[in-house]
Amino acid sequence: MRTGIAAEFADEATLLAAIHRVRDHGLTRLETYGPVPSEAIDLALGKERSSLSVAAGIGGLCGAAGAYALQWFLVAYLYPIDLGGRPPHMPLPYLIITIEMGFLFGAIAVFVAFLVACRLVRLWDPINDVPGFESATRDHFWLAIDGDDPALDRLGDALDDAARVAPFGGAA
Amino acid sequence: MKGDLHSLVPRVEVTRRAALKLLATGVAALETGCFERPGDREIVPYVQEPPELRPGVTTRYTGVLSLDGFGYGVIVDTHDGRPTKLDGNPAHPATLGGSLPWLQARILDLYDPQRSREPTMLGQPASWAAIAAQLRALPRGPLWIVMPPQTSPTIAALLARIAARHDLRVVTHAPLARTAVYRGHELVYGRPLEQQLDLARADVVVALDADLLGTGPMAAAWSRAFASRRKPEGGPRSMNRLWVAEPMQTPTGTLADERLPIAAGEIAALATLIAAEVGVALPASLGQTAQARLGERAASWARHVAADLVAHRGASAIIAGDRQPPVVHALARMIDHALGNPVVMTTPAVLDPLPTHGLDELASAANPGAVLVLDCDPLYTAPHLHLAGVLARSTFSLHAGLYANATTAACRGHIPLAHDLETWTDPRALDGTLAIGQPTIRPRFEVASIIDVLAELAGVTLDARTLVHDQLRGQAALDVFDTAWTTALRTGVVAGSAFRAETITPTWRSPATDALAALLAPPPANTVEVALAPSPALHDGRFAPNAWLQELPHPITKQTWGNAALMSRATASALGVSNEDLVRVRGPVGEAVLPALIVEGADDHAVTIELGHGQHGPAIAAGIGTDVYGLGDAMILRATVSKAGGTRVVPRTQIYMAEHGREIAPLVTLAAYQRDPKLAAHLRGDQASLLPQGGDRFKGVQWGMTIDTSICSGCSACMVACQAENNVPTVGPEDVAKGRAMHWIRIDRYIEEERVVNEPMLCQHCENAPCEYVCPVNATDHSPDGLNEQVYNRCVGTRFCANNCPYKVRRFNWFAYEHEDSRSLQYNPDVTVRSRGVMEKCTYCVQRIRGAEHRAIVDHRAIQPGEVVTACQAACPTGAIQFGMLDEHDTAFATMRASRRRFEALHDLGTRPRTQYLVKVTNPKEGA
Amino acid sequence: MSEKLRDLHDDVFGRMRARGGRQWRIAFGVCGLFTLLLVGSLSWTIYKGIGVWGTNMPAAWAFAIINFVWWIGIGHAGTFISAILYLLEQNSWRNPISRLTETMTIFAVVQAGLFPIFHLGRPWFAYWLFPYPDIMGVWPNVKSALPWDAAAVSTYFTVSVLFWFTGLLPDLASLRDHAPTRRQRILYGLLAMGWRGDARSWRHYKVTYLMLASIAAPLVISVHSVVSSDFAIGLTPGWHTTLQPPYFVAGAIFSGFAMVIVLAIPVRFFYRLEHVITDRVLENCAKLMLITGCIVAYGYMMEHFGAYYTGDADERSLMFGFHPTSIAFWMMISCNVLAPQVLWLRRARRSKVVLLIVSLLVLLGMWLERYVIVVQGLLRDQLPSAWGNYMPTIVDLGILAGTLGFFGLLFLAFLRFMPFIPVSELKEEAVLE
Amino acid sequence: MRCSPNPVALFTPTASAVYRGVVIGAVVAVGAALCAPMIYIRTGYASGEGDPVEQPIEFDHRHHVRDDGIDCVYCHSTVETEAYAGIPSTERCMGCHGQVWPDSPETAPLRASWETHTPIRWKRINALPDYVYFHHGVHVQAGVACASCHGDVRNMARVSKAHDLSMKFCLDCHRSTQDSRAITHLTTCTTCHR
Repeated sequence: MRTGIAAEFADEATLLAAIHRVRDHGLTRLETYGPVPSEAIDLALGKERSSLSVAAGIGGLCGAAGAYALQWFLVAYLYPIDLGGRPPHMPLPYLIITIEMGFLFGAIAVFVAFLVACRLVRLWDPINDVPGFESATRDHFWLAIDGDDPALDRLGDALDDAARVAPFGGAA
Repeated sequence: MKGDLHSLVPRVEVTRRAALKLLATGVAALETGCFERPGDREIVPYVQEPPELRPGVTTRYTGVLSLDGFGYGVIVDTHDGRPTKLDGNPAHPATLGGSLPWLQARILDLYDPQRSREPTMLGQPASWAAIAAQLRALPRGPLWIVMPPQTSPTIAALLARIAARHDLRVVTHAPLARTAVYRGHELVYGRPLEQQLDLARADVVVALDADLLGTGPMAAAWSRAFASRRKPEGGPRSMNRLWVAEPMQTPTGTLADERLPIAAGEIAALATLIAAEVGVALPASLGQTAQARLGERAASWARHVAADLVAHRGASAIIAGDRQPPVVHALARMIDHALGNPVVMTTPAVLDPLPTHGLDELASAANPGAVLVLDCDPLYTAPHLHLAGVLARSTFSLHAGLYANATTAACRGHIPLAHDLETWTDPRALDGTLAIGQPTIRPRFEVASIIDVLAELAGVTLDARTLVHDQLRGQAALDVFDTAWTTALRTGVVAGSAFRAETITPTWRSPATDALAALLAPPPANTVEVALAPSPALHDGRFAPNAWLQELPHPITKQTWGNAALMSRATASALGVSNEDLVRVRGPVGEAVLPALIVEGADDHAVTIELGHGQHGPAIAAGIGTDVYGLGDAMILRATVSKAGGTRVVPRTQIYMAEHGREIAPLVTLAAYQRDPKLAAHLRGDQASLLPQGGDRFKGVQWGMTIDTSICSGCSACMVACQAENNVPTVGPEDVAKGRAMHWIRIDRYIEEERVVNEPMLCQHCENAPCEYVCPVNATDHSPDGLNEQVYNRCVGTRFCANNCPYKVRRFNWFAYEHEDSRSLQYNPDVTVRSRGVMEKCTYCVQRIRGAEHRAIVDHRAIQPGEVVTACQAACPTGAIQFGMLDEHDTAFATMRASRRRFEALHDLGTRPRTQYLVKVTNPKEGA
Repeated sequence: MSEKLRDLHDDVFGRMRARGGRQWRIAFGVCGLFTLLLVGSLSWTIYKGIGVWGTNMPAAWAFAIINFVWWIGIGHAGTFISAILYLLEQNSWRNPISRLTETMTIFAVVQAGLFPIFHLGRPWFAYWLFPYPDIMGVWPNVKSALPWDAAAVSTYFTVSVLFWFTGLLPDLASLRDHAPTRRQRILYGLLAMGWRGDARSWRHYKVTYLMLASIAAPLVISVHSVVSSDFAIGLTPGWHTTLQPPYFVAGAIFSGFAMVIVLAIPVRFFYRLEHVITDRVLENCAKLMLITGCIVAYGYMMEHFGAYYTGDADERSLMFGFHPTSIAFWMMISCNVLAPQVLWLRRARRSKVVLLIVSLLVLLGMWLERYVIVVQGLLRDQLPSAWGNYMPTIVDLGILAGTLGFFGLLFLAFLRFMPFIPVSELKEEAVLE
Repeated sequence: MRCSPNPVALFTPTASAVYRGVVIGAVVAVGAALCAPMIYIRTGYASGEGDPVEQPIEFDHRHHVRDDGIDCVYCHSTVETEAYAGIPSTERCMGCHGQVWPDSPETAPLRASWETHTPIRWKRINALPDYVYFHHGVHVQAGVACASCHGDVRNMARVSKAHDLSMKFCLDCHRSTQDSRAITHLTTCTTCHR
């Protein structure tokens, strides 16, 4: 079970400072929590931009290709019914549903990927047990240091100007 | 074919009916692709297989229908013992294979749940046996029989035998009887005679207030003969000329080359003038009075007619309408005589052409004794005589009718009358030809035919079949006669039974002069002419219970479910009324209030109202339209018409009758067509298209239809035929008014000024059909033989196809219209009965096409030209509708398809319709 | 800074939490009644057949399709605001109303979605429009515009819901952590699916939101273009024109903004949110309404010019003749073309009363536009013999009123139980300032 | 030091797991609900394939066809020419059974039918919906064997449905007679639907 130390900060600035100190001390397994997204924090944590857009792209392409193939298979191959002399395989009308399905599957793909990547559909996390953690969705910022961080013992005073420091997930 | 069907109990019908029911209730489960489980249905085979009946195979019998005594030979299609469809019998002189709306619709009466179902006596259920006993036991003494004109020799014989037992007084009563014709002929020939027209020989036809192609005992046959002379492509004499003078436009009027709107009361004057012009020896004074009475237009019209007649001596025909007074008919014959036309006069087919007893006699009879009213409704058709009184005074009174009507209530007894297809009859056609009517189904309840009733009165114990058989047999030896009898039944006519022509010439006598002088006297001031007319659908009202006929759009006004005061635009504005405003008509006897309807081409001095509406029952006829029998006891009345205030909806299937600048129904004169035969070229042929055209899309047999608008009179027989063949429902006045009529074929009528075109409009079976590609579920698509297919069981009812059909021939089942009562017995088992929520439309009678294909496969042969005949084509009396294979040769269809008059409706849309039309060509007289 | 966030959080959540009280309950009750009317009318239709509507031949489509197009159109402004304005970085005036309008979109599409199904002659076979493996071996016809509709509308609906739900997550999380009662917190917790606001999630969130926005943006354009092809692929005069798609899209956004204003003004009044949904927000909506209105006017012009220029007899008589629908046409012109012109005046754009009136007129006008488009062409088709008239029945009106009620019902419920102002987005803005 | 669990913690780890299960389960369930009917309709249970139905007379095709070698057409007399194959009339049965088994209990109902002139009400095994028009004659003429739709009736004690007779079943056969899937007179709608 995941364990670690959680520290609450009044605002983003103090959090950023703390992150820098903690990282100077060689700690790497960090995660922050806050009411708003912040590129500064990502920068401090040294994280790259998310690559979920790929999911959208793949999903979209698969959806579109599948839709066109299905239309051709059903309408032009399986039962090529004569409708007012229109040729069985008629790309122009096929394209409309193709495009729509591209959008649909792109959207669904990126959303599912989002749920997975964020490890959502998960109501409880050890850190939820930290008293006062709710402030993370209101106004405060939290820094969580993973319990199995090899450099945990070198933490020292890094978290001194935290509003509060608490361990989570059983023993620390 | 064997005649007597009584041994054949249609057992398979059980499963058929169950099947139809099952479908009619639209079992969704079936359609979603669920299955019927084994054992859900039964198979009920015969105990003994009837010799001539095979399950699911159409068997045809000959039959005869009677109307006002005259016989109309028909072919009866039966499915598993159920008659489902009627068509004219090509061998019978009155139809020559053609149909009239009522003829097609009679099949529905057979299964009509409104029919009276049991004999009653004094309001109590009785049995035919009991009533028959009473008839046999009638005391000798006065016996009145009121019935329509009869032509049957069997009936004649029976009447003779009755006369021997009783003080018999036969009152021949029919509002539309042709008595005036016989009286007229009596005036000039000395005795009542019938004229036998041969329109095929006439170069000039003059119709004086006569709808000879629309109504009357020979309408179908005459239409065919007339149409045979309307072929612009033929030689110089291939196209006759039709002059029509009439107060209201009729089907005949729509085909007129020269038409004169004129009050029916003025026709006498017109005829007089024509007669004078062609040299009939009349007192000069008459000519002047006529001249004086007619307007300038009418007078000059008459002179043109006369000139044309003289120019075609010996090759013309003058026909006066049945409702015209006798002397006009006398004049017509004198004109014929003066022109040396080959007039064929015969003895009339009706038993007493000049009724010896009138209804009024009966009405005033102090103690009438026994009164029998057979197959008519005098209380409704002659209200001014108040016959209820005399019926009450009678010692015995019986009404025999298909339905319980106004007269039934006034009589003590009532016996359901047998439908023509339920009994044996032997009526004559107008030309005297005998036809033997055989029953094609066992009556579903206790009925008696007129012959049965008369037989009881005559004390004869033989059944109708024996009576008819023996009557025809006469003294002939049985073995000899048998073949004759069988032939008569198989062909539907008794060979050589037509009357011989009399050699007799007309002479003008003084009574005629007096009658004419009286007619030419000026009409009473401040009155307007109200001309009563037969309803093209309901005749004199006897067909009012028939939903098909009630919902049949009027050929001219397109009105359904009711009648109206038909008047010209000028008359209407003079009265200060417009369409659907109520007007009050005060006739010499009674008055009536009904909606006004403006008709282009009506005369400004006459209001026309059709008879047969406003009955008190049965169910669907009740309260539909307005009864005008009470206005007076003549067909042409002087009356006062005034605005009544208020309106009544007139359900019409077509409201806009102008072309609005679109080239939809072209019309040219013969001269113009001969000058420029290519004048339709721009209305047919290919259009530029982005879609691949032709290719190998259409392989093998290709179907198509061509309709000649030159000879379509708009009679609408095709509409009813289609309804009968394809299980097309009726929807009732409210839905018709909403625009929900279901007819698969309709007759579009375009009229601007004098130019009228009847354009039958049905599915055009476009090769590039706009309806097909918009259907999301492939419920309508195209077959390799060029049919636009409609798959009811696949249809979800988006109605996109209807929106996208520029011809607007698609029909939608807004409600569950299908019958579940006895009318479902009439359903054609080869056509799906559509349930609620699906689209339907003309299929080119695909069931007949596929049926023919199957027969061809079974016989290992190809389909023959003319093998497939659509219902509308079969019904069309003029042969305006022709259907066939595009690669046919030397058939009527091929000839029409090859015509240079051929055009495609809405050609510019590039739909490439398979149904195509021929431009209407008229043959007006130069300078007229 | 954290004070700023705290104040924003407490202030906005506090006001949203403010119970609607009696007004809310009354409004909800009224909408409930109309919803029952909808249920009743539709049940009656299913029971008797669509003959109970005014539709006929030639007007085989009428109220149902009109309402469908009208509701879909209204459904456009939502995604337009939340997606297109998001991509154009108009957050300053987009954020305050984005949630309201997305919700409006979803509920409007729900109303629209009813019609294509219930207008069928046999609604129970509606699923035949989708390619499922049946045992008949027959498939939908994708050359017809109706399967395009089915695809476009369902796609638009799904994407809108995903977009909307993604945006909701952080606010649902806030409610989970700060709602007053434990029951509410558990319920919101279930909806929040465990959102914790960790940096990783925020990173993915930003990209996902951007992706959904950039997918939704073209959909806004595509959906009504596809809907317009229901008419554009037809032969019917007045339908058969390439003008339809842009003309329809403009009209849709036009009516959409009208509905946004109609909803935003009372909301900000009853919830005292004038400082969040500021006058500037409304004014910008008004401006967009004015612009799209002008595009629509241009559409009318081109429609008539086209009829004149092509010289097609049917088109001409349709555009320039007098018809049963001509009154509707001139009402439409005055509502859609004349009325919005007052918005050139700043004072008009600033006056809530004027905005409300103009917006209501526009909504009416856009309904009339669809009426004219759908019915007029059908009543005056190529064959004069088939010309007819159309009169809606009480059931038609019941269904239209019913959908309005059902829409209101859903919207009121949303106001009551959901964060209808995207607080987290406001916070983000605040931080950036 | 031990960390005391948050007193106000909303969810426990178990709750979280259950929740996830429910969400995923719901998605799966919806999918299953959509597929179920499509699978069901393809089962013999739905079509009633192979379940013999009790008939008013214990008629055994094996004796008549296999043992006595009577040709199908002898009883189903119109099968080669007409739409309906034709179910033999009581008269036809009596033709033989007047002499053969004249008083066996099996043929008692037959005699009853003959004497009382009331038809035998057989149960229909192979039924098509009413909007489907099937013509036996053309199929026989085209060389389609009875068995290809009705199965091996000659070896059936009680007749049972051999195929589901779905539209797909018909189409497969109609297509097999032509080399392409193109629409022909055999695969266009009005071939069967009118």
